[in-house]
Formats: sequence, C-alpha cells, structure tokens
Amino acid sequence: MILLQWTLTPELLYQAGTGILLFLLVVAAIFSVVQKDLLMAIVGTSLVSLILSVLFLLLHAPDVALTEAAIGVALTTAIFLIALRKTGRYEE
Amino acid sequence: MDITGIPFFLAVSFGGAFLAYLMNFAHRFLRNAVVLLTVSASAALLFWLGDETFSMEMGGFVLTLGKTPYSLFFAGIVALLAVPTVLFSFTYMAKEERPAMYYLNLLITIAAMYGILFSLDLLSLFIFWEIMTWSSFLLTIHKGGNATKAGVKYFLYSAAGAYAILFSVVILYNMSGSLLIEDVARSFVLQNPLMQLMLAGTLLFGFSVKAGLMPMHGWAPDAYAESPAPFTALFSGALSKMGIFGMGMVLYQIFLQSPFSLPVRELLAWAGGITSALATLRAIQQTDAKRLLAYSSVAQLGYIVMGLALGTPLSMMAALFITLLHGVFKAMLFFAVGAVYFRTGLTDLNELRGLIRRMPVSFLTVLMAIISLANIPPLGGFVGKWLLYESLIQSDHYFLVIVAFFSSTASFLYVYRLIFSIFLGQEEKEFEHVKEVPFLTMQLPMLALAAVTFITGIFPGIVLAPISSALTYLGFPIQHDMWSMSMLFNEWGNRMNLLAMISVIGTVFLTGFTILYFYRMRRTRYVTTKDIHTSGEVPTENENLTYAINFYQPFERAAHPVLSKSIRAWIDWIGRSVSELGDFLRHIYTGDGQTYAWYVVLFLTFMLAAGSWIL
Amino acid sequence: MKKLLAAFLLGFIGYYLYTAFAGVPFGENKMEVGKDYLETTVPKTGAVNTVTSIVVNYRGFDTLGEVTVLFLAATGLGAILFGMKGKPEDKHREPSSILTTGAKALFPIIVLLGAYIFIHGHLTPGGGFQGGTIIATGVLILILGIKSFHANHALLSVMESLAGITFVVAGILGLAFGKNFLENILPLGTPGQVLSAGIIPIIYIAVGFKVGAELAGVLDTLMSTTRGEE
Amino acid sequence: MPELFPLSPVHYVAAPLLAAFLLPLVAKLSRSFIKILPGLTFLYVLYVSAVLYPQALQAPIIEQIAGWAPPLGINLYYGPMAGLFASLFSALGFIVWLYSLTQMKQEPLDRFYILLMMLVAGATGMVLTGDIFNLFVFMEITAISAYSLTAFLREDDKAEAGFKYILIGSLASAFVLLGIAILYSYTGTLNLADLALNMDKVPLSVRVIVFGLFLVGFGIEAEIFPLNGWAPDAYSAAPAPVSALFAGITVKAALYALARVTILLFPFAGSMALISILGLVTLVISELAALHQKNLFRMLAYSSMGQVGLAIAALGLFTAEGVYAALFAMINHAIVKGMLFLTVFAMAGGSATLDGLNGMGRKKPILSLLFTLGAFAIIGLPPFSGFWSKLSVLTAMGQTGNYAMIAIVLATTIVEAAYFLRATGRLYLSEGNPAEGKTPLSAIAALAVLAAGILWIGFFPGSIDETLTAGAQDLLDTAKYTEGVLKD
Repeated sequence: MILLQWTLTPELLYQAGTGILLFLLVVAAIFSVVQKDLLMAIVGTSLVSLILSVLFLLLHAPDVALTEAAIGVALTTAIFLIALRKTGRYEE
Repeated sequence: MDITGIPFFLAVSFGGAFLAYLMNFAHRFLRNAVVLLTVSASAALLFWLGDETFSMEMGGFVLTLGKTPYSLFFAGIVALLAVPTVLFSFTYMAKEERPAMYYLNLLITIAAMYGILFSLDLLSLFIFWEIMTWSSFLLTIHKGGNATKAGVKYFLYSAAGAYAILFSVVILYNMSGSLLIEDVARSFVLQNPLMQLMLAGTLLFGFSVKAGLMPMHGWAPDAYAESPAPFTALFSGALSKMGIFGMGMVLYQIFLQSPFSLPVRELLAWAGGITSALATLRAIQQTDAKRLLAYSSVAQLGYIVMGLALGTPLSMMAALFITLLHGVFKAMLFFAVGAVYFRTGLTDLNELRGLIRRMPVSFLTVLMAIISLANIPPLGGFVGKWLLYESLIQSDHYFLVIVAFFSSTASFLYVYRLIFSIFLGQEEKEFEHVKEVPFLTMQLPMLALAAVTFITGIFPGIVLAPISSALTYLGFPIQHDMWSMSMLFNEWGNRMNLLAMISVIGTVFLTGFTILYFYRMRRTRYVTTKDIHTSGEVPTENENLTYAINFYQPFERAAHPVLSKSIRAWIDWIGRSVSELGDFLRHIYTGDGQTYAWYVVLFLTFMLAAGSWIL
Repeated sequence: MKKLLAAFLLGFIGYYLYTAFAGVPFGENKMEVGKDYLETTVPKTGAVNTVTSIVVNYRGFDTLGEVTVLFLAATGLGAILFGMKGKPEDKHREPSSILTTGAKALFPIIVLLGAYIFIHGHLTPGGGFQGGTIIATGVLILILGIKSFHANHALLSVMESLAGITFVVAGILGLAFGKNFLENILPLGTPGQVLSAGIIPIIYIAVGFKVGAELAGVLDTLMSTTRGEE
Repeated sequence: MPELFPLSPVHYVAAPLLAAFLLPLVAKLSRSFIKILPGLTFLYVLYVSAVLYPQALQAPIIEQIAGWAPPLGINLYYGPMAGLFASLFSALGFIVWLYSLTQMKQEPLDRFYILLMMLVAGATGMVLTGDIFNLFVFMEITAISAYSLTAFLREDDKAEAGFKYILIGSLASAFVLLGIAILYSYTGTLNLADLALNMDKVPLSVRVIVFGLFLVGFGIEAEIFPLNGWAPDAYSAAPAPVSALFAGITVKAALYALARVTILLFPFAGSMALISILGLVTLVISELAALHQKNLFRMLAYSSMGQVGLAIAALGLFTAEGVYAALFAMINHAIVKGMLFLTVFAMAGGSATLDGLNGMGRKKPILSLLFTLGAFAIIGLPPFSGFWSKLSVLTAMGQTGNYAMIAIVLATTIVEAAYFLRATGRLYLSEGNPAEGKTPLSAIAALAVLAAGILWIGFFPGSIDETLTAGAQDLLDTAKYTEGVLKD
C-alpha cells in the first residue's frame, strides 16, 4: 500500500497544510465573488487575504505576509465596510 | 530678393494677404489699397517673371517652383479675373461682416492658385491645392447659415478629390524617388499598365472634382450660390480651372504614353459631353440666378473637358480658349447678378423683373456675356466653340458634336430666362428706388471684362499665341502654321476670318427679319400697359402683367424623365450611409463600464487564442 | 448565459496564464539578480533584512513611486470627496464603553508595534509600509471605538508632507554629494544594529510616518463624509 | 548650484515629487503658493530639458538610481526619444498650468495641482525608466492621478466616468503586472536591456502570452480599439485642461512603453504587423464614431483616439520612416488636440455641445480663429503641422508598399474633415447664445504658444527633423540601447 509508506514528516505536514490552504483560498475567493450579500463578500475577501498571508508565511516570506495581513486583512476590510455602510448591503 | 523670381512673386501674393488682414485694423481704405496693390502687383509681376526655377527643402521633401508656358496661360486667367474681383468686392463687401477674414482668404486663394500653377513638383502642387481649398472653403461659408452647409459639402467633395491626388502623389514619390513632374513622368512609363491606370485615374478623379465634372459636380451649385458674388466670379472663372490645369498636366505630361491613355481620354470626353448636356438641362430648371449660373458653369466646364480629353491640337486650343473665355463671361454674369443682389437683395428670378432702365450697365454686361456664352459672333465665345466643333468633326466624334450642339442650343433657353427675368418685363414699384451700382468699383470691372470678350472675339490671336506656346510645352506639334488648322482664321492668324461668316449670318437674319416684317406688319401695333384689359377692366399701374414663374414648364415636363434621377442623390446616399455607420459604431461605446471590461477580456482571449494558433 | 461565457473566458485566460507559469523553472539557481542580491546585500547595504535592502535601496526608486501612489490615492480621494458634508449625527448605535476603553488601551500598543516594525525594518521582517498600516489600524480602532473621535487632518497632512519631503531630500542629498539619486551617503555601520544600513532606516521611518498618516487620513475622510443627497 | 545639484534625468521626477509633497505645507502659508509652485516646477523641469536634451542627442544619458549597476538597480535611459517625450510633456504641463491659472476654479486647487504635476511626472517617468517594474510603478502613478482628475468635478456622471476608468485601468495594471511577473520568473531580471538579452530563456509560447498581456495592458492606456471604451467618458468628464493632458501625455507615454517593450522584447514581424493593424482599426472606428457626436468633448475624444490610431499604425511599421512618422503624428496631436480642448473649454465651457459653438465667430473671434486653425491642423491641411505629420505617415506607408493603408488613412481623413468642418462651420452661424465674459490673457497666451507651435512646424517642418530622426533611431537601435545600459 502506498499510503502506508507515508510517514508523518514535517515535510508532509507542510505540503498538506499548503494544499488545504490553497483549496480554502479558492473556495473563499469563489464565495466572495458569488455572494449577493456584500457584507459576506467582504468577509470572503478578508478571508482570502488572511489565507494568503499565512501562505506567504509558510513560503518564507514574512515581509509579504506582514504586509498582506496589515493591508489585506485589516485595512482593506475596514475601508470596504465603511463603503458598504455608505451604500447598501445587498447587490441588485 | 530677385524681383523676377517666383519666391518674390509668391511672397508678394501671400504677404499682401496678411498685410491686408493687419491693415484692416488701421483703416478700411488702407486695407483696400493693400488688397488692390497686391493683386495688381502680382498681375504685373507675371510679365517679368524670370525663367529660373527655385527649389527649397521642406520637411525632407524638395519643393520646386518655376514657370512654364502652360502655367503662364492659366496664371494669366487668374490675374485677369483677380483684379476685377477685388475691385468689385470693395463696395459689394462693404456692408458684410468680418471683411478682414474675407480679404485674407480671398488673397490667399488667389496666391494659392498662382502657387499651384507655378509648382513643378507634385507635392508643392498639392500643398497649394489644399491651401486654395481651405481658403475658398472659408470664403464659401463667409455668409454663415446655409452657406455653412454648402461650404462643408464643397470641402468634402474637394477633400475626396484632394486625397485621391495625394494617394497618387505618395505612390508616385515612392516609385520615382522624386516629386518633380518630369521625373515622375519618366518613371511612370516604366510601371505596369494597370498601375498606371490606377494612378492616373485617381489623379484625374481628383482634378475633375474641382472642375465639377459629373458625377462629382454635386458641390458646385450650392457652393457657387452661397458664396459672396465677387468671389463666385473667381470661383467659377478661375478656381475651377485649376482642375482643368491639373487634368491637362496629368493627361499630357504623365499619362500620355500609357496604353490606357486613349480609352481614358475617350471616356473623359464623353463625361464632358454628358456633363455639358445634363448641366444645361438643370440650368434651365433653376429659378435662382446664381444657381442657374452655377449649372451653366458646370456645363461649360464639360465642354472644356471634352476638348481637353480629345487631345488633338485643335481641340486643345479650343479647350484652352473656352477656359479663358468662360472665366471672363462667367465672371461678368456673376458680377452682374451680384450687382443686382447688391441693389435689390434678390437673386430669385421669380421675384426680379424690369430692371433694364434702373441698371442699364448691368444689363449691358449680361447681354454681352450671354452673347458670348451662346457663341454668337463676333464675341469671344464663338471662337472657342467653333474650334471645338471643328476639332470634334475632324476627329470623327460626330455624336459628341450632336451632344455639344444640343447643349449649346439649349443654353439659349437659360440665358434668355436670366436676362428676361431680371431686366425685361414690366417695371415694378418695389424696384423704383434701385439705382445702378457705383461706377469705379462695380461698373468698371464689368465693362472691362465685357471689353475683353469683344477684343478676343475680333482678335483671337492675342489669346491663341500664349495658347500655342502652352501647347508646344505640353508636346503638341504646333508649328507656325497653326492658323491653318481652323478655317476660322485669316492667313496671319491674328484676326478672325469674319467676312464670310458675317455675310452668311447677316444674310440669313436679314432675310428672316424682312420676311417677318412684311408678313406681320399689318397686324403689328404698339401697346402700353394701359391698353391691356383683363375681364374688361384696365389694370392698375403696379399690377404685374409679365410673369417669369414656371418659365419653362413645358420643357420641364418634357425633360423630367432625364432629370428626375439625380447622381447627387446617390452621392448623398453614400454620405448618409457613412454617417449612419458612424452612428452605429458610436453605439459600441455603450457607456457601460462592464461592457468595456467585457471588450478587454474578449480581446485578450482573442489575442491569446490567435497567438497560440499561429504558433 | 453571460455568467457561463464569463467563466469560460476566464478559464481560457487562466489556462494560458497557467501554461505560462507552469514552465517557470522554480528552484533552479537561475535567478541571476536574486542571487546577486542574496550574496551581496549585507556587505553592500549593511541591512540584515535582504527584502528591506532591495525595497529601500536597490529598488528605492520603486518604493518612492509606491509611496507616491498611496499619496496620490489619498489626495485623489480627498479631491473627490471634497466639500461633502458629514452626517449631522450618527444614527448608529453608540459604541459600548468596553469598546471605547479597549480602543483607548489598545491604541498606544498598536502604535508602538507599528513604530517598532518600521524602525526595525532593516533588521526584522516588515518596514515602513507594514508599520504605517498597523498604525493606521490603530487609528481605525479609535475611530470605531470613540464616537466623537476625529483625526487632526492638519497634523496628518503636515506629517505626510514632511515624511515625503524627507524621502525625496534623502534622494537628492545623494545627488548633492556627487553620487546618484537615493544613493547611500551615510556610514553603513555594523550590520544588525539599529543604527546601521545608512539611509535605509531613515527612509523607512519616513515611509512609516507617511503611510500611517495617509491611511489614517483616508479612513477618517471616508468615515466623516457622505454623499450630499443622502 | 550646478556643482551642488548636477542635472540628471531624475530631476524630471524628483522635482515634481518634491513640489507635490511641499504643496500641502506651503498651502498653509499662503494660498497663492498653490498656483505658483506648480508653474515653477514645470519651469524648472523645462530648464532641465533645455540642458539635458541637447546632450542626449549626442549620446544617451544613462543614470543609475542609488548607484547600482543596471541588472541590480533601476536605471533611467534618457535617449533622444525619451528626451523628446520628456521635453514635450514638460512643455505641455507648463502650458496647461498657464491655462489653468485662470480657467480652473474648482476647489480643492492644491489637490488639483498635485494630481496635475504627478500626472506629468508619472508619464515622464514612464518614458525615462529602463526598468520594467519601475515602468509599471510610473504607469500606476499616472493612472491614479488620471482617475482622480477624471472625477475631479464631482458630478454624478463624472464620478461614473472616473469609476469606469478605474475599472478598466485596473485591468490594465493587472495584466501588465502579470506579464512582468511571468517575465521575471523566467529570466530573473527586470531591467529592460537585460531582459532583451535574456528573452531566449522564455519559451516562445510564453512570449506570445506575455506579449498579449502587455498589448492589452498598455493598449488600454494607449486607447487601442477595442480597449478604449473608457476614453470618451473620461475625456468628456475630466476638466478640459486635464483632457488636454490625457490626449497629449498619458496616451503618448503608454504608446512609448508599448513601442519600447515590443521592440526590445518581442521583435517579431507578427507582433509589429498586429500593432499596425490595430492602429488602423482604431483609426477607422474612432473617426466614424466621432461623426455623429454632439458633445464636443466626446467628439474630440474620438478624434483623439483616431489620431493615436494613426500614430500606432505608423509605429507598427517599425521602419525608421514609420517611427519617425509616428513620433511626428504624436507631437502634432499633442499640440493640436491640446489646443482644441483648451479652446473649446474657453469658448463654450465644460459641457460644450456643437450648438455651443454657434455664432462664436463674431463673439470670440480669436478663439474661433484658433479653433479653425486647430481643426485645419488636425485634418492635415497645409501649411499647418498636421499636414507634414500626415504626409510623413503616408510616405512611410508608401515606402513599405502598403498602398491599401494609405487609402484607408486618406478615406478616414475625409470623415475627419466632415465633423471638424461641421464644427468649424458652427462658428459662423449667425444665431447663438450670448457671449459671457472675456477670456483672460494667460489662457490666451497658453493657446497662443500652442498655435505658434502649429504654425512653426507647419512652415518649418525641417526644424524638428533632426529630433525625430534621432528619436526613431533611438527606438529602433536595440543593440545600442542594451549595450549602453549594460556597459558597466
């Protein structure tokens, strides 16, 4: 059995984690595109940024991860939310 | 600067234009003096013009200017008409707006015409051609209102022609590496015949637009009718002749050796014939004096093209002779109509009448002009038309003779309508206060030109001498015995051989009058207005009894089948289609951001797909 | 239908982008410039953090450009929203006292963190952009947590101007010292210390101030304006 | 001073940047500084041009930012072509500033001038830089200034136009960035000259994809059909001085970028022919679309796209004559279209329709004359500048034997003449709105400078011959470019 040959190495964990995150990234992105409730869409984009930020960290790019976290997760979301408050919550 | 050089000549012509514009801010008289001085100076300088050519480099192209006998003849026509035109403008334009612009553009137009004529290469010809076009466009729209529409139409037709010319010029330049007409001609014969046909075709097309040859005449009636009258004289008399100049140049300096030369010229001759016939019929229909004259111009240019295209020495002589004469008598007619408009504010033939005693000099001018136009000896028009008939018969174009004769005869109808409607008939009370126009600025130009028609009729040699040197330049075998070509001339060639003709014509007319006189004498009696009774009542004095409305109704009914189909409508249709296409294309830009984003994505997809497909 | 087409087109473009990226020789030691950077950063620039040395030194001109982009975005936003009235009083619920207190307490810490990140930009991950953004989030918390909070626009504007001028002047000083624009004119110092790496920390601090001030300004502008017709 | 601050190309960017950062500060001292400072900046940049451009004609000036030799650092390449564009942009910037002094009244003026300066500086940076990522950064600077300026008048439709511009513009940025990323991951370098030498590392199929991305990205900014949907809205929404700059500067910078990138990185016959064809299509469609336009600014916008299409068609020939002609067409268009936008704005205000021109010939004779001059020049009537540029385009096409292209260009010129003369004719219609106000002297002066340019080039086309020839050679001689940049 091929499965049995696998052992739980840090390498494998890293690979698996990256894979799961990538999958979640795509899911979150699609979620935020198709969502009619804009508030949820914003949460989706925020999620995308968050996952990206973690991915960057995993890829040994702490500078980029930090940027993504600060700008993508916090600031962009805040600005979107403010914009949403001034307009309407739902897409026509 | 050498005052016999062409640079000086053009500097005077163009410089005068700008000086006149500036002088307008000083004083009216100063400006008029500058204007008059400019045109007369350039007319005078023509006599002293030296032979040396002048070259300069501009934008990487070598422009060459110089005179040729051929261009000198046309320059003479321009000068001959330019001086009376500005003279006539002084009073005529005094009450119009923006005189500075008018004189600026008028002088630029005149200078540009000289520039065209003295261009030895195609590019400078094109440059001056376009300068002439835009300045005359600005003159045409000078009145505003309807004139704007006419002007834009004129410009678009001209632009189509001009760009056809430019198309050929660029290709010819690429082929021969030079813009000089001689060099172009030399390398032209080396091209394959179809290329030759295309290039000559576009060039001829371009020039024929300015000449108003059908089917590209659509701009002419409107533009002539709407532009200020003194300019119209120059417009029809000299400016449209630039097209003739260009066609002659193309046909005999560049295209002559081509195997297609003969068929193309035959075709042009027919186009000329058809133009003259159809335009004459149209002229008869017109109720506006200027439009009538406009169609008459188109018709006359048809004759010229006919003669030009036949390409026998005699026909060329005829063509160039008519070119001059048409310029002169058409200028007289436009001046006279302008004079009437100046005093009455009218050009509508249905409203004008009975001005003969009020404006006798104008009447005389019109009379002289239409005698010339209708080819009645002894005025100049006769000589040209006679030569044309003779050349048509000599070269076996009998059918064209019939066409030409038909339209010449039919032109009697419209000239009669013109002179009758304006000057004859009952005098009207509303024209009671109409005076003759001032002598110096308005009568003098008319009378001077009238004198020209007379002199050229009696002494055609004055005109034929420059024509023969022009034709020699173009390569026509004209020896000193040129006079023997036509039976019209005496053995020295400087006078018309009048005796025989006058006796024949005189005999016919005298006999006719005598018979009529004796036949009708008993029943003839003189009547006044008071002698006419309608329904038993004596009409009051201001009641109109002569009518010019529906002057040629029976004729119009007869000619309807021919005239109902208008080529102009087809060209208008093309214009409309382009415009509708534009309107459709405008809707590509929906104003919707999402659509634009779609375009971008589609385009990228297309590019990627195409790119990988090519790989 | 439209959605299907869109999906198709995007898939199409995506496929091509995938093929383009799929051929990238990752992992191979081919990145000449990158190799150079890795090998020469510390001796040449004195910065321990290679990323920072690239961002601020090798490609400092890009960074100046990016700072300008942000500056322009803020300026443009200010221009477009200029003169729009704020709502008379917020109809929304008042922030709870916990939120208010928490915001007040957190703010200094967040600012400190931000400052730390941009001051140590040449030593540890992060730098002016990140630090500035973090400070701006601190301001955001204040805006959310304190009802009557308004940023002092004049102060922010002066701060960002001064910071921007510092950056450009640091560049011009290079020219003035007969070197190139943005070239280091200060001693490199010992790598790893705070005062090292020449002008990198100076520029990064300026960037930090600038980004923080700008983003705070943007947030405040957005919060306090609304469309006139509402 | 020269010893302290030796002039170098970076001043083109640094000076406006410094001024832009200073402006909010000096605005607090005195309001009048807001108007003066940008003018001084443009003057200074013009002075830089006056000093540096003659040097660049002798030998290109290559400046290394931060002292790193090109593959490592960013360099500026100030050759004859970049110099030509940089000088043109600075001059236009100055003229537009002069015009805005009195014609631009919309607050906040400090922000307006900051954005204006950065629009010019960004575009200048685009033509100066020798690094493809730096090019992207400057493109962003230009674009963001342009977005904000489009919506500057703050009316609903203007904001919408600005939004459309942002939407499409961000697509452009995204595509260009993707292209850069792909190139970098294959070659490991961002320097244009270095990239040109390393392009063999990129597989051909990938090169095609990257070219497609760049074509779309730069094509959006360069208003190539069908990527130019944003343009009519943006041109008509932006304040006229800004529209003049759009036509004169942003498009030209993007076109320069496209040309430079194509010739350095994708010198295939196919890519060049494609650019030429796209230019022709743009020309034809834009000119036809302009025919029915009632809104004057939209009409000018379509005409602008058409003119750029003409330049692109000539550029796509990639012969010395073709590039020469394209440069000529671009310079001519920058001057003439700039003048037309400014004249129309001075005559009939910001939302001018064709009817707005009625009767202006009598009320505002000088402006009418200028409009007529501009219309004639754009149609290409001699003896104005447009004639020579159009002629050079035609002869360049003739030289490559593309007679059909000549015919198409000439046919569209007729269409162009139709709508421009219709507008010109409006000036001389008698009826019209009452004229209000006199045009201030500074605005007239700005227009007069442009008009003088039109006449000067019209009468002395030889005077810019050397400039254009050098520029064309500079663009086409890729070997010289790469050697020059990478020599040390």
